[in-house]
Amino acid sequence: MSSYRLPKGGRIDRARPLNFTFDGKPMQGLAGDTLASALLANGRQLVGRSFKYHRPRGILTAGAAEPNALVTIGEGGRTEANTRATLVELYSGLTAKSQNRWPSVDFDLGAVNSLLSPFLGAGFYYKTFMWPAAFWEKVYEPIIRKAAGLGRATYEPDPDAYEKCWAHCDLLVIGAGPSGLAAALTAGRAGARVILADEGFEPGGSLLSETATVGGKSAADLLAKTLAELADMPNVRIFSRTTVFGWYDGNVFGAVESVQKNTATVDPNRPVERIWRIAAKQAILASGAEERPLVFGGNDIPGVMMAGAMRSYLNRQAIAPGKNTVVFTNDESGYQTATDLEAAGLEVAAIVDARADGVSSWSGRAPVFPAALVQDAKGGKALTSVTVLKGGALVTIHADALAMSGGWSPIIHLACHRGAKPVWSDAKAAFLAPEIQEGLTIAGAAAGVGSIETCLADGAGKAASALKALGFSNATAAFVPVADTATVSKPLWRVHGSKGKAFVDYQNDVHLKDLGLAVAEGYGHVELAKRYTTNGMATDQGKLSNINAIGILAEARKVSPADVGTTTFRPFYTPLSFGALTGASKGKHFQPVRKSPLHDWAKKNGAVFVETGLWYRSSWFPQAGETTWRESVDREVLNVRKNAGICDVSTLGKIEIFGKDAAEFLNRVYCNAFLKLPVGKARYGLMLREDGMIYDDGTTSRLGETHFFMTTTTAYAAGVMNHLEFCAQALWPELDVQFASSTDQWAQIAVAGPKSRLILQALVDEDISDAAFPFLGAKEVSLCGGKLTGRLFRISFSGELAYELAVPAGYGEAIADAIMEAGKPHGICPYGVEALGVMRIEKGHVTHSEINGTVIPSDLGFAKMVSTAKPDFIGKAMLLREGLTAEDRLSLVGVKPLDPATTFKTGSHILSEGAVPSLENDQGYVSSSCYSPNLGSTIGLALVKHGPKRHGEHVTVWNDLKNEYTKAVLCSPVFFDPENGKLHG
Amino acid sequence: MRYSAFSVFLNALRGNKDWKPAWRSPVPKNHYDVVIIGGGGHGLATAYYLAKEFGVTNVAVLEKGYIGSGNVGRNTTIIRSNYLLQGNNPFYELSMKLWEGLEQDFNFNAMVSQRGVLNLYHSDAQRDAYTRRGNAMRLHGVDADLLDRNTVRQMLPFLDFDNARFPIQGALMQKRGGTVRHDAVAWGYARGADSRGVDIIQNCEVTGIRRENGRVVGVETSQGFIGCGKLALAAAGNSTVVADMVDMKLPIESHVLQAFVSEGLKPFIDNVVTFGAGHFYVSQSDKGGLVFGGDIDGYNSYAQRGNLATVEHVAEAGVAMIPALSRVRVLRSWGGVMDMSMDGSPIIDRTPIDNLYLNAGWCYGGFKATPASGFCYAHLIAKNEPHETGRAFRLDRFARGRMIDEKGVGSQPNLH
Amino acid sequence: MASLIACPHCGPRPKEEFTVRGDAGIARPVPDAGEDAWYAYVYLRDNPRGRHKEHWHHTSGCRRWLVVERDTMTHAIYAVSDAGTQDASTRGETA
Amino acid sequence: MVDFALHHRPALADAKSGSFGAPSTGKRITLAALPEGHVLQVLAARESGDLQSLIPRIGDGTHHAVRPYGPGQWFVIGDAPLSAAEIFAKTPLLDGKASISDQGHGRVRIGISGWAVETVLAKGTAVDLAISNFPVGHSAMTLIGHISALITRAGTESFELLVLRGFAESLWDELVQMSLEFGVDAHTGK
Repeated sequence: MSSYRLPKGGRIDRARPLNFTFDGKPMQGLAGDTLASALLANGRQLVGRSFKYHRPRGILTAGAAEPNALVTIGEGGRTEANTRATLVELYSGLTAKSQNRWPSVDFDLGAVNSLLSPFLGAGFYYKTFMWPAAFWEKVYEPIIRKAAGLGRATYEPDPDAYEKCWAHCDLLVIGAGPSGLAAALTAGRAGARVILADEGFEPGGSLLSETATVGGKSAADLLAKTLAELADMPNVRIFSRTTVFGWYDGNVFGAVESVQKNTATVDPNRPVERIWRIAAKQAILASGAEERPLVFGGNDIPGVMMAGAMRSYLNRQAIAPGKNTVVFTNDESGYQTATDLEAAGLEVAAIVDARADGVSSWSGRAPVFPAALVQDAKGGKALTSVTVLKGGALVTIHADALAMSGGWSPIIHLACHRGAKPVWSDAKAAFLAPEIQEGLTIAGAAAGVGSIETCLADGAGKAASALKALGFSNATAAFVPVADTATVSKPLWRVHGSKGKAFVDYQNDVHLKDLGLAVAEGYGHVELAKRYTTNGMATDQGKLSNINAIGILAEARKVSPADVGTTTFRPFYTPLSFGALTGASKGKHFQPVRKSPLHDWAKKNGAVFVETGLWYRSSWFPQAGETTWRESVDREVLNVRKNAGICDVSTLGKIEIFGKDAAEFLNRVYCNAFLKLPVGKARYGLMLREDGMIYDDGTTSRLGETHFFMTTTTAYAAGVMNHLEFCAQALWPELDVQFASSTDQWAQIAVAGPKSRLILQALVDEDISDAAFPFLGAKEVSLCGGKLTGRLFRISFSGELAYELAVPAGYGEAIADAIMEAGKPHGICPYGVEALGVMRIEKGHVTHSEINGTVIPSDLGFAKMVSTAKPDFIGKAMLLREGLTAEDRLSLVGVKPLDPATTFKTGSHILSEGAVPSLENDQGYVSSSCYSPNLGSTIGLALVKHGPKRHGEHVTVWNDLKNEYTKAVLCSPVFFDPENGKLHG
Repeated sequence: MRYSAFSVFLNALRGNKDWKPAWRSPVPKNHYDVVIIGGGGHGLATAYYLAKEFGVTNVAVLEKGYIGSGNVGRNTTIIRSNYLLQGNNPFYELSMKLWEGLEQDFNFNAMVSQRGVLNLYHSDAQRDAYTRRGNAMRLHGVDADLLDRNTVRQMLPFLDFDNARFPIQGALMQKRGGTVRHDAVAWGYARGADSRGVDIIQNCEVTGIRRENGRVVGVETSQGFIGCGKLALAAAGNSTVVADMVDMKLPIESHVLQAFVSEGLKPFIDNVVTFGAGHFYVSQSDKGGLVFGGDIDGYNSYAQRGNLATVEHVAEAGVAMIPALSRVRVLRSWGGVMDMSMDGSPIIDRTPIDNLYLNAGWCYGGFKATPASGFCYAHLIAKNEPHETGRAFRLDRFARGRMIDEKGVGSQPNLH
Repeated sequence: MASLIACPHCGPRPKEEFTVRGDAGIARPVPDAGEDAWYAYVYLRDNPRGRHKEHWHHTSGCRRWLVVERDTMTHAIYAVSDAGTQDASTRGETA
Repeated sequence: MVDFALHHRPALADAKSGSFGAPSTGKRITLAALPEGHVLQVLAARESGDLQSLIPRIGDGTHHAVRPYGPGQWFVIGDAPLSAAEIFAKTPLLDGKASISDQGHGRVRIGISGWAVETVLAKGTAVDLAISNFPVGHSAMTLIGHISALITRAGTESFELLVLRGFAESLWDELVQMSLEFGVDAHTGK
């Protein structure tokens, strides 16, 4: 016989049936069920298969520690593998499937592994599968991988939303059991901002399944009254279905709220899960205790269940575990289960109490066997009997359910996330965490406190103390202290003499002998044993198995559990979905979008955009009839060189620099001189890192005696701003200099080409003739008859007569339109960053393709820009090192194919003609390349050993990745208009 | 006892009662020719190669905890030799070659799995950088392939090709890259070294370094004084702590790097894949867990634990790369302490102090280097002469301006 | 490190708002301090296990550079102050 | 000389406008693109002393016109656009103790209000916005999700955000998304 629903009792709503399926079979549960309780109500005890031996497994617990009842729930993109049936709140339309079985959970061929188990002991795979060497990847590993793993994840994207929030409170209470409720009540009454978080869908913890009275009241009444009072307090927030998963520095707690995991119809306006980062001034950890399994043969057969879980299913969901239950206990809680089973009219075949002395005053019907042990549980897919050793003799008792309790372990996971080490307490027979750490106090069963009454008092008292420390002088404990009468039994780590496999880590199939083997082979350290046997590494993270493993290792090594110690508790307390951790930052929203003020102008002119950092920049502007990007880019380049073009350069970093020491400051952050830059002039500057490498380049203009305007590259805008602020605030706080980022203030428009002056003059009120506004001029200008003030710079990246005009961003589109209008008779065209790139390569101008963090000014032909006269600038001292002055440094050259019909790509390496390809013979690499329509050839910039001395040398441009080996010649990096005639035109 | 399918079979028949410890637990001797501080991957590999290749067997490895308790047991198990620069590229390729024969060499199955490493690129600039890198690899005979978007899509159709903020354009692939069962590397080297006479001494914390006439003569430890002819540091994230004992400042900062594993899944992803538009990389262990990580947390730390913001950052990048990860649950995160050097490349060198050798600065890439690091370090210690392949990893390269800076970010370790 | 850093100007803020640069314990040498001093400044680090001063920039807040003194073992923060208010002697040993 | 109407393009011209999310619950969020008036970034010169009384001189006198965001740093905000000349004319009011950077186009104001406004913003910022901690008139520069913005409390249930122009649309989208559970009316003024 198997489990079933009792006709009355429980906290379920019998008027609200919920339909669901398991392995395709329709079933019905009730509101108030978990998936686990609903499966039990339907008589389904075998729900999964174990990892290695594919053993049939049932439901062992009623909570987060469940190692066996893992199922796959949901469909399509909502498929969730490895879901604990014990934590799933049942909903109508839920679909669940068993895992790690083929063809079915009832008949699983993988179970053959169980027969091979003598050969599959701990670490067997380290000792074999080595021959022949090639077989590992081809044969052995694929088989092992297919057999391993649990559920199958979907490849479909998740259709649902997630989000992340911050919350702030004076007191965070973790766990809404007796001690947590008492803590929250105490803090709430004191007026503190309280957050009470609990993983269950109903707050209450152990009160939900308690049948005994608490302080003369029924547990249910106490719970209802407390929750009602808390609900009325505006300063208390109760987060149900919320698991606090980690304790982080700064007393920030991570929690995950299951917002819509209890429904088949998801409201798209709300997330399915929500991460809370809770900044708490103080926290009370009231996470309770976990019941320890007992380690005896067949302790994994479906029908064997933790005593507390059995009690919880019985009292919360009115589930009978079977017709005939044996209780195997090393603790009082087995008797509580027996009491409630009998009260529900169920048969308890026997209470097998491992203790000789601590046996309770039992007044129920079942016989009690003191100092007895269940040696083996028998059965295949369901329990049929147990073998009990009592008084030196073995007796067989027929039973279809077995409740076991090995005692209780405080749940101290979170309290150990920040380095605290658990300490073994002989008195409590448990590992305890430090009860008070900065910002966190452990209360109730998590601190090893026993009865409900004492937990209430402990939670209340500790909350009052924590609040007093925060200045809530009125904090008064909501419950008064009572004496703790709970007894602690000597732990029973294992039963000797079992015939069957006695499991320690259920999910990973680590059994007693595996741990023995680990000790014998020198892996007896608790961490080594874990890693060698995989004990504690399953999805439950050793919640049930770790403590027994420690006890067993201690016995084997003949030391105390204190000497064995624990493995490290690490976040997360329970597994956490990627989706929750990601929140809303997914797909197109992975990162924010930054748009140029000319974005829509570019769009209406047909731009193709490219992601550049967070920006979208216009790459090229295809026109009707153009079929490839190259056609468009070639046209744009030729047109700019012939007529004029307009390009959006708004994404360049722009920084306003103020202060009476601004010039001195710039003189120190650039390697070239800035002190005497005249007002109205722009200058190209190189900014080095302290190690001498070029950090960024750009132009800086002096707009006033104490006002400069710096431009940076798009990619380094934020970094340069941080760097300037560092230099000003941390290095030279004595300088009077301030910065304002004005990147977004200005739409910046490059107008380039021989007709650019003509075009711009139509908008600019002042005279911009060469005489009035020569190369490197920079000034504020009046536009369109005084309608607007902008800034005009005569600078050029294209090598053409060119300007950059900055106008307030909101007018950018209007001005760009006006320039296009004015330029129409002169053949103006918009051009994108691709054409800009071609023109800058033609001119030998460098970008971050060359300024790659490993070049110094002289590598790029900028040796003369490095001021020798200045006493100090960032990077000066380190430039003198031997490696930075060496002859053979890679330095800038041009490169072009000997046959213009051939081509090469950026990233190709340079080899001397005829040299054997090898790293030793590597001469450098192509840093930038493009097709130059002006030269009718591919051209490139390259960084090559002894570069400038090798103009004219024939080389091979080597791109083995593309089987492209191009004969080429090294040359000057300036391919076009080397005399700069056009620039000054 | 030699490990084989046959030995497993025989022992099983005898009830698995005859297995012997994989390594001894000796009482330290008074003096060793070489004492290695650090029983991690590099320290154990050094001892192994000292004994096996250079005949130096009077060696002790001192480990303050249990062997493999440092970074060899806390990494994401990836091996690869896809390096750009001359100093690094041949070294990591030597390491790859050693990985390829390792298990047969030390008779321990470390599950070296050459399943391919793909570095995704999302822009022309990244493609160009990978072209340069892939060609540098090819120049040294290392396998490298530049895959286009369609090829990557055929291999990994579940990456986000359709809705991504930074669309995938292609990948640089090293087919010979892959993963290794990390703990097994420490155990295999330990067993191999032990069987050749090396003493592995656990729970032995070095508390001081004794010098006489400027020369190192031994170490003070929690198990007493141990004399040595040569002292070799292989303390990874704790290198500074040990160097401080001889007042030697290092170009190193210790940083925390987090790694993660998901719940066990049936085969989901075959290769190692790194995201190019954020900090994320992933592979799947033979047990089924997705093993993944991102960037270092960015601040000095000796605590083996990290920060929630970094966890979120990694998850965001993960879902950006593989949207289906959304419903996969992360089981555990942990942290390791990285010895971040000032150029992102390691140091294997003598020190200004006689008889003191340094192996450090592995940043977050020490695991894949383990065999070559052990081999080159053993060479240096045994012959007092750097191995040709590790010659560039000099301690004085910063002062000389000979940095090996793959990322080009200079002397700021949290950017490497 | 903490998940929250108490900016002296803005109050407690999460790590995401900050950019960390590194060791704040060494002062930039004078220009002619010599190559050893410069090498030490640019490349050598105290890297203590314990109390440590670092430069953090409140990038998404007040944009001030801060000196955060914290413990590299426990991640406890002892003090946070504005980098601009450090006098030369507390900026580190001068060359 | 080109002659044309100097058309101003609002930063949020293309942003989502309309009603989104849950049907009305009485807890709806209102998002509004506020006038692109003037935004003056004021930076105190070194050792210029306490400028608290000086800064309001360049404001328009409205409530919360002056929004400090760090030592010696303020935004001064008003609905009326100011020309370069008008801003320049304000400089002497600061007695040379501070510089003014025109950010009238570089930063955009978004109003957000409603019963659940604190809850919505807590999805983005780690600043504790409880009114006891963040009273009316208080400002803080902070991250909202991945985007930096200046938050100012304008009323018990209303805030103003000041964000870089290039990010304005992205932030707007995020705010709409964050508000869906309460329902949101987004007014770009289009």
